[in-house]
Amino acid sequence: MTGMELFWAWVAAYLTLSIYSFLYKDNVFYKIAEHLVVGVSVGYIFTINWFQGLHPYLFEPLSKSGEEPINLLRLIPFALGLLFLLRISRKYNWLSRFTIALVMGIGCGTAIPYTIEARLIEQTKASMINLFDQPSLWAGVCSFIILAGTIATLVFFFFSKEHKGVLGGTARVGVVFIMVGFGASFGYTVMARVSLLIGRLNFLINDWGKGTYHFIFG
Amino acid sequence: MSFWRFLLRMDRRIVFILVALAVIAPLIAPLNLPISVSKPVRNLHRAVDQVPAGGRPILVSVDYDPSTVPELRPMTLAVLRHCLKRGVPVIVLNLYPTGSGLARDAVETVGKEFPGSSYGKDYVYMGYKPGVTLVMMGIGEDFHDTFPTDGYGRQSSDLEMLNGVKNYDDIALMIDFTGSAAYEAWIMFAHQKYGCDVGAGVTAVMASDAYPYLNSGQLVGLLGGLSGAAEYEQLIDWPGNATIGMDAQSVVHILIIILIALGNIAYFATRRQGQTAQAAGRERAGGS
Amino acid sequence: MRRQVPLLICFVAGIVMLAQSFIPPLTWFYTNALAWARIIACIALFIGLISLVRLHTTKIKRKSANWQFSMITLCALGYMMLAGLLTRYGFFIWLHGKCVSGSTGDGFVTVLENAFNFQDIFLNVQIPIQATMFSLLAFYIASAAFRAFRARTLEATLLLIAATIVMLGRVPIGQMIPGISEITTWILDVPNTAAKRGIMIGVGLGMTSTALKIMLGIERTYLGMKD
Amino acid sequence: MLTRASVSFAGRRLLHLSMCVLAGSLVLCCQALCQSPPSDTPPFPATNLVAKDTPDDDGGSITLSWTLSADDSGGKNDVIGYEVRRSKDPNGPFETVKSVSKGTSGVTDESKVENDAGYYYQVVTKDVGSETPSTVFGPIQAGVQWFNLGRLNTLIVTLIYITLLLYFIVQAKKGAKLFIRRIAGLDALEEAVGRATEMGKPILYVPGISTISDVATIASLNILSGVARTVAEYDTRIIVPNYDPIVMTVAQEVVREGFLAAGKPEAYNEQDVFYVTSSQFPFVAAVDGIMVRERPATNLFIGMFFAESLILAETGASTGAIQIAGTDAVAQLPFFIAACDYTLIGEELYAASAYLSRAPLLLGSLKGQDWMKMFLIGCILIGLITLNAGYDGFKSLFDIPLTIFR
Repeated sequence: MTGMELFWAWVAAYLTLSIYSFLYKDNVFYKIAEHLVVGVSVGYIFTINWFQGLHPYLFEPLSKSGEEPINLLRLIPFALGLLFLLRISRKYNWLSRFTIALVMGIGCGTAIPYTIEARLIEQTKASMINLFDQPSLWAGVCSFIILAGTIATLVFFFFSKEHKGVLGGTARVGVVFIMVGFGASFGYTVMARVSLLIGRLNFLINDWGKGTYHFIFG
Repeated sequence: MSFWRFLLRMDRRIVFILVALAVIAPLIAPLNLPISVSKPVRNLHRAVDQVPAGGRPILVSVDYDPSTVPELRPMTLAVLRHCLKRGVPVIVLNLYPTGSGLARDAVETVGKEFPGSSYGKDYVYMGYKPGVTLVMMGIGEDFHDTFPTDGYGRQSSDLEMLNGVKNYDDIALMIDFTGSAAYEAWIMFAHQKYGCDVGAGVTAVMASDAYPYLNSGQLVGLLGGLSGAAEYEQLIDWPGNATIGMDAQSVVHILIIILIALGNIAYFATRRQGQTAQAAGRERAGGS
Repeated sequence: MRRQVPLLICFVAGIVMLAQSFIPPLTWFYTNALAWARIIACIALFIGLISLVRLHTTKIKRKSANWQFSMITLCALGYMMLAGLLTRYGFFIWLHGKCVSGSTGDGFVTVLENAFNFQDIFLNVQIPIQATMFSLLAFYIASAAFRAFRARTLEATLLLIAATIVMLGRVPIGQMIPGISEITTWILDVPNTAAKRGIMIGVGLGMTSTALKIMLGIERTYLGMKD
Repeated sequence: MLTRASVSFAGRRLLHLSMCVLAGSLVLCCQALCQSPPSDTPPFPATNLVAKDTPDDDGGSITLSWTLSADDSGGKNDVIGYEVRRSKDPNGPFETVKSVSKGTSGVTDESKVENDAGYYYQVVTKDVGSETPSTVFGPIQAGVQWFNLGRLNTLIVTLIYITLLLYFIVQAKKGAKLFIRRIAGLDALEEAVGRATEMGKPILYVPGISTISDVATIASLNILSGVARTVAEYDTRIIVPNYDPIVMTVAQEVVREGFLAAGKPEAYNEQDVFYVTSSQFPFVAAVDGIMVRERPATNLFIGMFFAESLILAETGASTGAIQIAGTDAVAQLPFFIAACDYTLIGEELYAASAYLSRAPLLLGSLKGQDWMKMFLIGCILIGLITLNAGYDGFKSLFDIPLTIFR
């Protein structure tokens, strides 16, 4: 470990401990780390935006480089971007709506077929199972439970009818499935989260602690 | 205030301290909780165990990068320890540039743990060699041609344990530690082409993909993720980071379950004491 | 003009995007729309920057609570932007080194690249803080379980039982209970799949309907109500 | 012009070297070849090469498929890969357009394919020492399709859904009576705002950490509009930290309009709707800071959330705030359910706008959603019955892409 590496390991360790101090209560160390990382992250994003966004998507297509012809069409989003910047003007800020409307329209139009395919058609298809063509009777029963649970969960999301009678009963079964599913997801996630903590402790002990020890005592 | 009521109003920071202790305590004082060993791990252990001491070496390829270190480093160390403990010579190499520092680190860490064993006689580090499949094939043709020098720039011919190593015939077992599909390449070359036994250590996510090779006998054994590493450590009776990690996992999981149980007992106990549902219902473990 | 034109833009853009997924020759629009949206998002960041800087300068000017820390944010922001811009192409060299040849990318490292410690700061300030924030979840998942998993109702009881079983089934010590691994797998594969699938279909319906209402201008709160 | 290779090379199989070469990088293997060429016999060729215009695209693409060489995963098992070669002349010269690893029996050629030009293709099977070309297939032309038949089912479902939505929206416009079931989380909204007013504390609204093109974010902004109006009526302060600059702009607009609608435009403070950072955990660090310092009486986390959901909700819970969350991120719902007082689950998030405003048009679309649900459940049941009766044609209507026309 070089002196410079050691320095950065200390910075990282100091910041790591600053964040953990928040678990006790808000304090000056946490505030420093928090304000620092907000500034650093926005600065970093700004740079990424510039070199990996504006540069390849706007500056390069508009300037002559390589064999690609100049793409004047890119002036349109550029102009729309500038319209968006008019947000800061009191008089013309309504012009920024053109840009917002375009982005929203693109987003919604793209989302509709994609959502219908991925969330409606695919999931509907996945629910159609041949209950008898299963490796075992139990597997068939499980497939049926999945099917019944899917339908019951869907019924829970009926909004235009009061949940009474058969509808209410089915919706309640749906809630049972939802809760068991959520409990399972919760329990399943614990291990991954604990691993993150172990990872940070490993950093503190091995990279920082042992690194410092070896730097001083060789 | 009764114990149960204290529990219900307990400051969440007590929970935080308990979690921190549950993770740190096994690091300081390993619990070595019993771990049931699965068959693929046992098979790999047996394969290593059956290699005669001082005879043909075991070839270990360390092909992981920093992102999979938490899972793969413990198992690499466990296998290296097993070899050195038994006096089986090991050749360590590395096929991916991002892992060269990690491979060297693993060799040196374990090497220091066995002052009785010496570099060049009991273990060697051949360093990073570009070419992946090319290297695998090269070992099959002529080991010394492929690795004229070791990872520190020494002549391979000067290293005692490499004298008898010509190709895969002189290697007892090959084990690959990887977070990618590199082990498949080792199966294809070392095993299919040159008939060397191959074992692998992979991440937990990849383990399921590797099972078919196990069933077909193309892999003699398999370590999967932190738990696989912990099982191997159990078998060689050398609890290391994986056992500690799994200890920590077990302890935290059990801690949370106990907390849930206590919370519920407290909830029902205080309710029976005539607490209104309102008081119990709005409890917030939050302090400050 | 102020209301109708944006609504029209939104409708036309939506229809074109919808159509391109069924009419292959129109995919040209999609490819371009992606690039356009990206450019707009990049330019929009300037508005974010202005908002951030304004907020913190106001705090400093008014000496409102914790104003000193706002200086840290502004200094860090200014330094990173400057360092990032000044080491422009060096930055790419760095990325190349990190992505392609990993830790041994020393050959690519130039003096220019790390003249301002741009990537050192990213790697040793932002990354550790991010990782540590993320790891707070280990604590919070425990405190949330303790506080919330009370068998008050049938639903809450099911939630806590399922969570407990799966937690046990995930660790070696729990796996010693006979049958726990099988039950864990079953819960994850059967009721969990059913619930997720049902929610997914519902979400799909809600999303599509909302998207359509936006396109048709039925849902137009994003434009403001009056003008 | 369909020429199919069907040549037998049985006589050549004299040597059986148990060689197996990995499907790795062809280049590397070629290097190996240069270093020490092993003695070898050429592999069996790939057979049944067929090329066709890639369906449902805008041209510039040809799809090829072939039967693997007998030495690929069989025979000598020494194939390392295939090279796809192309020419405008059946006699060549052929140029390599694509190299694939062994075990691959099809590719799509998109390398500068001109529409309506005739191409001839050949697949060359390679092993370490030699190569064997297949018979030539061609000519084949790439063309533009005007409709993506593979998405016909998507189009039909889309049209059915749009029709249902529009029908009920029109019905609602005509004044049909529409019911909507209770959604507890939304009923609690007003109470939560009232509580903040009583305590003289602000309300925190986090519209998720996604962009404006995420429909969940839009749904969140619709809810924000209702919340902002209530907040203005109650004279409470609302804090909206943002992850995305465009979302921030819209949020500012929405909150300002809310105050305007409540007749209190002067109470709106633009600096309360602000941008923090577009980086996940730094954003969370800042919002955590706001929660413990400003101590909002009510926290609303509505929109798209990822792993940070629990960090936000637990920090909020520690300050004693009432918390209402809403997201369609299925993976995060368990954590919101555990740590918040009320949670809008999945589709409830999208129903919120209608629920809060009770605008007939929006309520109409909710009814349309319910009918679509019934339609899908019906499809599932029909599929189930037909499938279990041994007919899988109905299920195949739901294939993506739809292949029944191919």
